[in-house]
Amino acid sequence: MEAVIRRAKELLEKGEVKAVLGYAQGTGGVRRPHFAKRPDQVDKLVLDATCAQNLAVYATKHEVKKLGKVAIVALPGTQRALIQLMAERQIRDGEVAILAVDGAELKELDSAQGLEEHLALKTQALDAKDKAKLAELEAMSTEARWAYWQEELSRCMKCYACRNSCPMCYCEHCTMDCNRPQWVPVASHALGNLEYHMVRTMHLAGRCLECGDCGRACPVGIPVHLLTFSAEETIHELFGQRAGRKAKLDYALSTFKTDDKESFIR
Amino acid sequence: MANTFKLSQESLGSLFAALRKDGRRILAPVAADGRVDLKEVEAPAQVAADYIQSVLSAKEVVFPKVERLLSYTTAPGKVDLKDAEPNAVPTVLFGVRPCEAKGFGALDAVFNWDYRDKFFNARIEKLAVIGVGCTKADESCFCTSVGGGPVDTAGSDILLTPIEGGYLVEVCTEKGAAIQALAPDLFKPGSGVDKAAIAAKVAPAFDQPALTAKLPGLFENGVWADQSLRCIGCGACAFVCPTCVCFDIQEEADPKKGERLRCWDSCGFHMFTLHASGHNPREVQGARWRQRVYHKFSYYPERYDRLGCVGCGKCTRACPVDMNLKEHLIEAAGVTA
Amino acid sequence: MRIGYYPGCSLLGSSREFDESARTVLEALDVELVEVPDWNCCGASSAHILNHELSLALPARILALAEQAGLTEVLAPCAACSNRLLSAQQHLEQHRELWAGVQEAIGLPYKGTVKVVNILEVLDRLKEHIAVKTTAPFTKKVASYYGCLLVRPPRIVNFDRPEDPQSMDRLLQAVGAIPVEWPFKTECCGAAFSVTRTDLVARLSGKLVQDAVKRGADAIVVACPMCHSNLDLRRAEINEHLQEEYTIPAMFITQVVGLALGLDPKALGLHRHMVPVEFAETAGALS
Amino acid sequence: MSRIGVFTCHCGENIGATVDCAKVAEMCRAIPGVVHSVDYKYMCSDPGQRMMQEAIREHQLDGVVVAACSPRMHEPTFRRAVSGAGINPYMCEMANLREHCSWVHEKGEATTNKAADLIRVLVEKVKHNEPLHPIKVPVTRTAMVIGGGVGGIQVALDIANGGHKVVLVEKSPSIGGHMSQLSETFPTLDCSQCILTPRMVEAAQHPNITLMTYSEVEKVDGFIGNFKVTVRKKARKLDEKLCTGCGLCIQKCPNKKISDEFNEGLGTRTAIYVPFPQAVPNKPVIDMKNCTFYKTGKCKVCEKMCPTGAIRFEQEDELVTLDIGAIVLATGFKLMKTDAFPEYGYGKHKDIIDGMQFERLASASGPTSGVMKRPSDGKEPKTVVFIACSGSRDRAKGVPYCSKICCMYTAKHAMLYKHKVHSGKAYVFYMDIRAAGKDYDEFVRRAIEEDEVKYIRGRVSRIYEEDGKLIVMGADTLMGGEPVVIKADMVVLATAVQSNDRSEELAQTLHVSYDSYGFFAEAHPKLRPVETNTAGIFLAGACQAPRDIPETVAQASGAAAKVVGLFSNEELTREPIVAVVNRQAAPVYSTCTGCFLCQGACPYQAIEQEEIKARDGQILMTLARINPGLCQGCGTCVATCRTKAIDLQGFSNEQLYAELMTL
Amino acid sequence: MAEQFEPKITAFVCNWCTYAGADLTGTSRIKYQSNVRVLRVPCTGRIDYMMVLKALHKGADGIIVSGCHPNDCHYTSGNYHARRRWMVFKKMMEVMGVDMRRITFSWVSAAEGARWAQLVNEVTDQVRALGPYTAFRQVVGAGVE
Repeated sequence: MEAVIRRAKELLEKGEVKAVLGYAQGTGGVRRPHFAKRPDQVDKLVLDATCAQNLAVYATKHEVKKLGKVAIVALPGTQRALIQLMAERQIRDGEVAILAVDGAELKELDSAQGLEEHLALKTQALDAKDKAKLAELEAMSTEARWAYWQEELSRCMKCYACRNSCPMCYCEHCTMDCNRPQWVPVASHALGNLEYHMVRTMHLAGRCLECGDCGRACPVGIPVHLLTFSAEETIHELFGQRAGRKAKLDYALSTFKTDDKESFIR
Repeated sequence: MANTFKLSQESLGSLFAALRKDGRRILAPVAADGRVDLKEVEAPAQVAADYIQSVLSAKEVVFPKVERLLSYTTAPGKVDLKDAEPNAVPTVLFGVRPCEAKGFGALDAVFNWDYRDKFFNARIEKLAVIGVGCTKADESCFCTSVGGGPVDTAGSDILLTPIEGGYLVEVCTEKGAAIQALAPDLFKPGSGVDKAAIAAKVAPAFDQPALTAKLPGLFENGVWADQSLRCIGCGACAFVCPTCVCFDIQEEADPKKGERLRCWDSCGFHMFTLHASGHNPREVQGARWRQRVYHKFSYYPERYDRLGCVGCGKCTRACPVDMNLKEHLIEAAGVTA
Repeated sequence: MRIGYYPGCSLLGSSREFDESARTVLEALDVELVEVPDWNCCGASSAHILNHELSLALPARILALAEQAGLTEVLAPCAACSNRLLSAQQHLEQHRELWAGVQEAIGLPYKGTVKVVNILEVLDRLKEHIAVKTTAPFTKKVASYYGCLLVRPPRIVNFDRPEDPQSMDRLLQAVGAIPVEWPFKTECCGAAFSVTRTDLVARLSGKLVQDAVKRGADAIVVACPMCHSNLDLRRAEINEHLQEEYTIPAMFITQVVGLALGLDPKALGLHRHMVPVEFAETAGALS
Repeated sequence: MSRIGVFTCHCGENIGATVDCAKVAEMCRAIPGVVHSVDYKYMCSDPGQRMMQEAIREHQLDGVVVAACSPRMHEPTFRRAVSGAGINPYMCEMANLREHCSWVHEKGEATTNKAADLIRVLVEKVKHNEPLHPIKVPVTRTAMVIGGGVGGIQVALDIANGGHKVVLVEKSPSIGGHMSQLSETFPTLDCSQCILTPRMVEAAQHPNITLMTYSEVEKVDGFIGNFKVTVRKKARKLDEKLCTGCGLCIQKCPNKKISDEFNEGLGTRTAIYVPFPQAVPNKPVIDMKNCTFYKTGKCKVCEKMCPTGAIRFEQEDELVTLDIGAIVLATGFKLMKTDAFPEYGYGKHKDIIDGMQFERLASASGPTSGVMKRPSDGKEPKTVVFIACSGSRDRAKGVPYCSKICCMYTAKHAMLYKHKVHSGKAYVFYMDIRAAGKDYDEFVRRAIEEDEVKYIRGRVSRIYEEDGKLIVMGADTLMGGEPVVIKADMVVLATAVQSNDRSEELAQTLHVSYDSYGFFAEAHPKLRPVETNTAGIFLAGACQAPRDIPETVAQASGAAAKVVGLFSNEELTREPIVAVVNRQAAPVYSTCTGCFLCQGACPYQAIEQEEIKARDGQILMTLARINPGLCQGCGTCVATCRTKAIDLQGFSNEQLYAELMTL
Repeated sequence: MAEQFEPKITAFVCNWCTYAGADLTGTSRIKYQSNVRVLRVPCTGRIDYMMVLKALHKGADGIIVSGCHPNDCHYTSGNYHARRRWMVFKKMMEVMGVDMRRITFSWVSAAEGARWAQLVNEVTDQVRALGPYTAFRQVVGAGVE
């Protein structure tokens, strides 16, 4: 923690970055993203177990890009997001300074290659609670699963907190905003919600970093992250590929093997 | 016309029964894994015991997230157009907080401004509000800074304030009286309660009239861009807000039939004001955030002579990146133009 | 090494010496043999011709018993046995729909987890071990004779090269023997006619004996009971047919290895042969 | 509001008998946007087409749906027809009432209703059709022929005589290919080299042909009419301009014991060598693997000997990039080796040889100067067994197909042998004799009847050596499977024809498809036999499937004709069914995010980068752009694009959505 | 007696294999049930899963998605990409609780006319047995006040 603050101050003082993005104390003890633009704003930074949000979401935000080079306090999820964004050419090497934080260790990186090497040493596993929930869903009958999601999604109001909090949902013009044709209804009725979450899942299959921010962001507590998690796990099981690990684009759905194994195509 | 009574916890059950007997559904805050949602209830027992606010506001009752305006079918050579009729169910909204109760006024201001909105009115006519005053508040609350208070009666047809063994009852409107009339003997005479003593303490955070007065001068101020730097441009704040009223009109059709829907929209979305030309008057999040603040604290007073914010703090609680409205308003009030 | 052991009928009857030598040699090589409890006939020679279900059920029961005994591998020295076990196992692998029936028939759960191996595979694994332990190198010229069932059909046994296999030759070299280059490694010995048409056996196996001798072999080495009985038990008929007096012994690979390891010839059952295992320069050495 | 015409065809009875066409036409009148709907006996007939054209003019139709047979059948016909009436051909769609309805369903209401449904769907599609215009791409009028065998030479000559430039690329030091190795050719028994050599020389001297021998294609970019091909000219270690081909270097090269590829290992050559005396070009190559100098750093005898000082030890490979308009693949085949036959001793017997080795033994220019000597001891083989279908038609050998040429050349071999060794005995084991071809069966009969070759119908189960003889154990299936044992002096295996080494690799470099045996795949087995699925790349000879010389030459001329046809235009027009990345006004420019996830999904590498620059030249964004010349219109990228920034002309999102909404 | 339920089947097929195969079914005059409505696309690679969702939206009770066998794609690899897409899509749909017995993926080549007829009949019968896909139909129009 001290190391991060020290380094952040340094970077700002030396003018190497225009701002340092980290976490700060927020309303009622929650942690909020914090942009320190001046050395004196650095002291506000906090870093503890309650910090969770994936800050990479800001790396592609126009207003943030306009600031110039920003240093980002990057927890593992954020690191994976940043390398994936680089692979998808949304940010360039050196565009952001990455203060990679894993537990007590702090590492400074600024390139996709660096991230790849750094991440190669890290393992990644779903949180036990989510694993259990996925297993529980798996065990349900098709009808029960359908009922479960219909119930959950009935609360969805398409506020797009899940989409906008996702670092990989950087598209300026989301499919949801495509109206010629209007593939997915704009309205937040049952069909609109169902199709929205199906499409969101498909678009993140092979790109989901399993940070869980979408689920965390939902104001009405729909576990939408379970959808992208299961898709990502499926990709890993089927094709052995994982998002957020490679500097060079390795997208499971625009590559193939002639012997991809499936058992359902007649 | 506030005449006060007392209502025991037990009799509340009887009141619920009476209301349902009268053919009204009762919507109340209900605890749902860590959240508080508005749901239909039958008995007080189902009502969340201890809460500050429900996540969603009660506006959904009069302004649903998706609402059919009209529908049509095509037949060779002709189109058969049908106006939609709102299915307004007699409803009692129980347990909403005074701030939120007040919110209906803000909606009314828009839906009955230059045009009387059939759908809104049909629903609100059938709606009665039994508010419950706040005995506690949190960091997001700032009703007292926007002309409200934890036990304000404004907006409620009946306001209940929790007291030992029951509630202090204030019947504020005809609708309230009508409810009382359903079970008159449940309402025991009662007065001489010091509401202020019971009420949650919500210290005024900023001088709203002063803020409203200076806003026009802060239009170009950098504060908005700063505050919104962490905003991710989702619509959570607007959708949970009891007064946000923006909507989008959508057509859903195939060659044989179609319908026109009214759906919630949010000024936080980057495409909210995007023109067909590709030009966007509110190109950056700062401008969109500013719009949200100005709409509530400058344009509303200007146009409807009332505020577009009730200080409930729902937006703050719902925000995935903790955009704290109160905090931001205090900051704005503090900047020197 | 701990491995399951399925002797099958031949090794308790006509080819006891194969059983004895296998056990003795493997023991000497610190291999623990666990006989499959309550084993039954593998169905060789007749079942698969007469009754398909039976030809699956019999091996399946053996394998199921092995599974129950917690075995992962089963050695079936008899080429016919190992061939049957493998065939059935593979057929069941490809036809899961038959499992229910088979399991009902044998009254046991069948998982198909046991690996079936023949004697050459096992010895091949122990090659280094054998080389080290060899005290009396078997310095003879030998004709290694595999017969048909060890290597055929390749898609089932998929062991060694179906034509001109090599594993036994390598093994023999490991114990100091010199395999002769000959074309009849997998030629037919007339196995199935061993009892019914000895005249055919005489002709077919005769060819083998004749050629082995012609190419200067001191012994024919086999790994299959049927091959052995045809080459040993039927030698009289062979010589009769060829009007010759061929004395070249037919030995089991396990016996050769056993001798090389310096094990007691009696324990290897060498005394049981019709054609005495004697070599010119070591005449009587074994008696 | 669109003005669409629907034309329902009876196709005589084909549709009319099952579908109530009049009713369908009437139902279609009720579809919003349809202003004209009629049925007619034969829409594709002249009167039918004329009727349609008149209707288009009379009712100012802006879209047409023809409800008739499969679009795969008549779409071009009707598109031509509508453009004749002045509307864009791509404003016409076809509803498949015949193959997909009347022919497969019973007469009845359900079927008639389905017919109407099929039309409705297409009407909605047409409402969203856009006028499209064929794409024009310029053509570089230079062809490249890969492979310098008889096929490649023929293609090159035909194109060159057609007046176009040709680059002929051959990986070995000389052109000529397998045919130059052959002794005589069936069914005429004329000397192979005598007929081939003149062609080789002609190719070498032709002003329009550039030979690139000892060269290999390394990389192919671009598309039909506009390929960029990178060729590796392997270093001959020799200045070809100076070399006169006198051959002194070869005579003096001390390193003479190198197994000779041209003679299939039956002879030897030197380290600096020409593959064979008539080689074209007649310039030697230094075989670095075997050259003493490269191994020890000493020798250089050839350099000392060379009268013109042409030797260049330091010479390196050279990469040349060429602009090419069309490519013809003529890379030929290879024969399965004898070591693939365990039952015949894994190739360990010297006197079991393959067909090509026999050709060399029989060839006057071969290692034995055409005298029959068996490889092991040089003795004259008195008994020779020929085994046809060695490997071919044998799943166990991974070659289920028929190699096509073996029946004929086996007969030829047996004949040649008998002509050289009159007292000798020749046996042929065969499965079937496939001698379909002009004078082919007669040829085989001749072998059997005049030259007394013994044909035995049956397979050989084993061959082994005994007392210097090869014991061939077979069976005669025409004698009830009677075992046959032949003590032979030599056995010739007519081994299977296989795709050439590295053919898969080459296919991938050129993005042409190939079958599971590595043979290049033709675009259509019957109707487009010399084209590949990659526009501008054609096939000739045995690289596509086993072929004999006449077939190869015929196909070669066919491919050449295709190329000349292609070169007869200044520019190519291609179907505008291609994907497009949308472009919009500033500040949006496009809904493409520039993530390039689509790139991997494109089978044709058609997705390029385009930089959007501000006036000051600063790059605002990098977007995907699809090269219309490369795009074949599969639409895989369209389905991959999250923001729907890519769309496919002719099958656009709008069109498909409209179709779906109609269901 | 109650009229038997006639399922609505939507088929997405590629132009070069399955569409051509279905043409062959026609030319060979092989009969099959008429419930299916075919949508033609150039390649299975073009089949956006949104199309499948829209088919369900429009009340399809069964869906067929079919193209060239692996290695036979007219565009060399469109079907390989499609196959992966389907593998992931199928799992997603299952997690969502969609009844995947209603969506059939298959390879039908231009030479497999009979196979197309058989496929359509099998799917039609299977879906008829399953009955209308009410679960999904109920979603359409729900959630609108």
